[in-house]
Amino acid sequence: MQVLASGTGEYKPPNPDGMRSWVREHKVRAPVDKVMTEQEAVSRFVDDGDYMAYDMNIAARGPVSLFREIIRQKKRDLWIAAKFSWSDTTLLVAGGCVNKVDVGWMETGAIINNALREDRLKFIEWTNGALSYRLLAGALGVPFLPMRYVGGTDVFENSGAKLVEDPYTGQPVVLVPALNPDVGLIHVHECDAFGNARIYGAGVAPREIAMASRKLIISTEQIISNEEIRRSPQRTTIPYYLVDAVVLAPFGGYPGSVPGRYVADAENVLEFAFAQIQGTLDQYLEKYIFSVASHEEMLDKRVGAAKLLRLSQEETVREGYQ
Amino acid sequence: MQVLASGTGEYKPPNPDGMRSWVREHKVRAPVDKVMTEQEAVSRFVDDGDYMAYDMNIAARGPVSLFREIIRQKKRDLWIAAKFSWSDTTLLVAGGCVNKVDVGWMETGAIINNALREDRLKFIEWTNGALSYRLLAGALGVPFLPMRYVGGTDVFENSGAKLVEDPYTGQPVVLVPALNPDVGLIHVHECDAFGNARIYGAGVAPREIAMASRKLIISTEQIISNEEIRRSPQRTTIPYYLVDAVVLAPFGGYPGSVPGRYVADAENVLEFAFAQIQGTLDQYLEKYIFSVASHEEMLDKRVGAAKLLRLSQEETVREGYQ
Amino acid sequence: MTELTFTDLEQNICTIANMIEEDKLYFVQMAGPPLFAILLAKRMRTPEVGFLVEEGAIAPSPSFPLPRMMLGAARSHYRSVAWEGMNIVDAHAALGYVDWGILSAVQIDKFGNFNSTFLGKDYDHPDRRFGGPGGANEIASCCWGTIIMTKLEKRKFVERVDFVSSPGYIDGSPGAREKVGLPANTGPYRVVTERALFGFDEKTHMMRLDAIAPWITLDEVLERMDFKPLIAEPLGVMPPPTEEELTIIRAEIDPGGYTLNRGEWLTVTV
Amino acid sequence: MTELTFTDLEQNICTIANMIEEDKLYFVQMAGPPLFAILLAKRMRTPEVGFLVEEGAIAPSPSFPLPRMMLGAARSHYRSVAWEGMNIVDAHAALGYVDWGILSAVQIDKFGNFNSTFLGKDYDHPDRRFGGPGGANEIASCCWGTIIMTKLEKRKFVERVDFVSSPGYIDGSPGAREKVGLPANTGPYRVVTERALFGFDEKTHMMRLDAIAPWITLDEVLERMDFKPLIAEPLGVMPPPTEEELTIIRAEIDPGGYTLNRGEWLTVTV
Repeated sequence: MQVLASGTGEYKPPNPDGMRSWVREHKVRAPVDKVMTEQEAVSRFVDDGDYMAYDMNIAARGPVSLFREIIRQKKRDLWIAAKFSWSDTTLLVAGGCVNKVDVGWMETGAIINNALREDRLKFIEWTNGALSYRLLAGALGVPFLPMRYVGGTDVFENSGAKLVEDPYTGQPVVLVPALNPDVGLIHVHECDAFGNARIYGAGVAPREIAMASRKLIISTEQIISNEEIRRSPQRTTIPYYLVDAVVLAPFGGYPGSVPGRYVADAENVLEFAFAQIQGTLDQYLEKYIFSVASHEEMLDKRVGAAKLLRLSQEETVREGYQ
Repeated sequence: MQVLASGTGEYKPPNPDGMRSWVREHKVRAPVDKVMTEQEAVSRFVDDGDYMAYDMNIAARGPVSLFREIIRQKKRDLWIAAKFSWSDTTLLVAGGCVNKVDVGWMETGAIINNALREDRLKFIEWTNGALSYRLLAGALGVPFLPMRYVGGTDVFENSGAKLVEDPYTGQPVVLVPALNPDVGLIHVHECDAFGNARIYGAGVAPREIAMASRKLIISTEQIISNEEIRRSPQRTTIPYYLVDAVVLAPFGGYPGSVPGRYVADAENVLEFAFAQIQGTLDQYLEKYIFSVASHEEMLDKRVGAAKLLRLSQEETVREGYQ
Repeated sequence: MTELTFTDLEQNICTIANMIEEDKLYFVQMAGPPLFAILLAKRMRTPEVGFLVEEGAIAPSPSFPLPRMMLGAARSHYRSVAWEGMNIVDAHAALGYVDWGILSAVQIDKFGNFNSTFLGKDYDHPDRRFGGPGGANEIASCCWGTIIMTKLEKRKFVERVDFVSSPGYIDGSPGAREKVGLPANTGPYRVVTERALFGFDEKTHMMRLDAIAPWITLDEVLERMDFKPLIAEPLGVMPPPTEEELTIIRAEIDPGGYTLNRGEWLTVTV
Repeated sequence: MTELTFTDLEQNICTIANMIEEDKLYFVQMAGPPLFAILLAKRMRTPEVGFLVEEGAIAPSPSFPLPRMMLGAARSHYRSVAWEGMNIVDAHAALGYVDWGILSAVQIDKFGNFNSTFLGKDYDHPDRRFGGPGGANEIASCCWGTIIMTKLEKRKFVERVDFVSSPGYIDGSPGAREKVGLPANTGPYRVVTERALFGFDEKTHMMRLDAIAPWITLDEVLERMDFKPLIAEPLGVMPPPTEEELTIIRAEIDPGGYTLNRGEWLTVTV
């Protein structure tokens, strides 16, 4: 099983036994109440320099209230997996939190381009699928997985992929290294106090992130009872022992949608976009993050009940999201 | 990435591109009505010499009406994946259909022991998890997967596993070859005519089998409309294009249970067990398989409405199975 | 003879919509023209056609009007047959279930390798950074064929792309894709632009001009390319959008004006 | 002094039940004594303890009475926190989430390697074929430690098992498990029998007799073994089941008599 070629990109070296030791020492296997404020969750479980992954994006079911808290707490030097991201990458870069990005896809603009130009940002090119697949490797507890894409491109050269001779077929096959983020963030529709969580609708890789991450923060639209979870185990996406913190965050996906609950606030999305174009993103950050102490205060003072009700009412598609 | 050791067991060589060609040529990507009798499904999609995998077992949600049809049609020389099997392996061996078994676990007795003694049966030792994991490799369309078990045992020596040096960590890691069965059988709670299928409850590897198998027969307790499927996409386990045949088979898991629908018929299970002990399994096969033309006739003439009603009523656990 | 006004994206949407076959399975880039192409086909000719999107919706029947933020929205995933995740739908493609991928590209070379990462200078300090490979790499690798839409411009049809985000026929040599681990017998199928339609030569894997719009000359097409493609004989004619198609796009599929508000306006007489 | 009658399996169930800790996660072989051990613990001391079973039920709260065909039954998976599949729960073990596996074995050697495949002659033509490794191999490989139950008999405690279905400490040498790809710092923790309880020496990985039943002598234990284990000093006493434990097993957990109808009856005075 010869290595035929190797990409030259930087990657967090896979370390399945290291992950195991970490899990053994840090993860609570008893079902205990993990409900805490976003302030406490981010303060305890997001560290400067962490590799961070999250499911979905600022458009839909992203953990956006946690992004804002991360910016509020001035976390620094995060390395993120921007798989299927949107302007969330820009938001986190504008907030000064991120200096390295594994790129799948992101919305780009002045903030990203300037940060690259000024060497405040380092990119490593992957793909949405490759990052999700690296998280699958991390979730399976193995050091790498073979795959059928990435080969033959500059993505391969730029990344941590390898081309090897498959010992079974003798044919070339690409390997990618497992990704075990230091911290994972997932916004869910419902969970109980222990962290048993339900996600409705399609999603990029919530199970993979939940299993692969060393630390896991769940933010949730709603907290339900453990009994309700146990009455319908089919609906559970994430079991409790994977979870370190549960943050109650109704409208936690704002300004994005949470399918089946509320639609995205296009006004806010445009406000963000224009602020970037006009170079006034600092004012946006001040308004929605630094000038308010919490997600709740932001909803109350910056968004307002009338808009929240409208966003809920405009989500006319409810079927299937239960 | 050096191969440090290789097992010596026979395995179906992984061939991802062969699987792809087969899918391209044979799988219908349009949503078409695939409902047919068990007679037609088995006749068209189970061939002598096929490698066959199925989800669950004769105790719970196994495709048992399809097993009986396979025996009735005197299919021969099947190679099966007995992962998490029960007396289903014995049933298929007694029926003369199977001559090779990848063993995870099975109930054993005179039939199995005699067949081994008389060289009518060849075993290759794996584990439940390793077979499920090989199916995962097959489902991902890759030739192999690395894993953290099987090493250090006679299972490794007896199987098609390999020990290689991981090119990422430099540490030894076991690889297992992908398993793409020629035919997969899955019994489900509900599906539509196109094959969009719902399974409720825990299960060994239904998604993996559905994706990994070249031909796929679904038997179902109930056929529902495509609209009902589309109203609740969250509940779908298997999408239509993976499916070749849909067989309506209420009580298709009999004598096993289908969780949430009916309990197992312990009487029949004991009848089977005693028949094996007494060497009268031929009579059992005659009674439940050869002397009746179909699953429906067996239910009607050999089991009877009163018992079927009782088995349904005794399944008092319904919550979660919907 | 009537005058027709449309954008380059509308032309591409209509061209691709007319390629859609009901008995094939598609993998479609979400939230833009590739999605609109299959939605137009579903609306007009192939109501039952199934498609996948990267974030895991299988065979959705999107509910109009789509929201401005359509990515991952409930209306975009409406009445799917299943909601899965990215690794599952990517695996369906890896297994050979997906006939065609529909994608857009920033820049493409004569072997169909394409760029959605950056233009100008180098990777770490580009002139302009784009979104990245997204899901296009896996789609372009694992679907049996890909239909790539872009605009016919000299800086887009280049001898060598600034970055190969997604694979075409690599260097065009026989088995080039297989040698780097990609599935056998796959590759780009069509490159669709507002002015010209391209295929690829089966042997050399060179891009081949198959058809041009009725309102442009061959020379004008070639002037808009940095390399010279093969030219099919006879050279076909690429029909412009129909009134009906444009009405459906503008009134039903994209009333928010995503395609109308972007791109180049073309007015032609047909 | 009262007389107590129980089977070897009941003794094992009680011994293991008393090892269960509420803040640990367990992987339990379904449909037999390993399951009954954790159910007894849940019923008596550790109601919230979570366990996984191979077919994918996570932290179930089985509903009594369990049906005779308990494998995969709705009552066995009652009120789980999640219903997944085998690869998911196996991955949870591979990731290090599972502290202890509870298993049963047909035959075991002095390094804790064990057999559930066959006895006598060779693999292709055994004297007696058993069920196979099942899920025990992955559990014994990936949980941090395993608790293995069996019966104390000379043909079961052997120098060399007929077939290594699941790994112990391999040849006992340092790093032997790591060298064959198994997760670091894992291995058998206890071997539980009706007459004696064993652990393993941390350095040599040799099986060590830790405790014996109060109604048997050391010599009687050693006579029932084909190899000589290390012997702990002081040698502990393994308590027999209590009346309460036996009542709960017989009246609630296994009224169908799975454990009562099998195994060796022991009558002792305590």
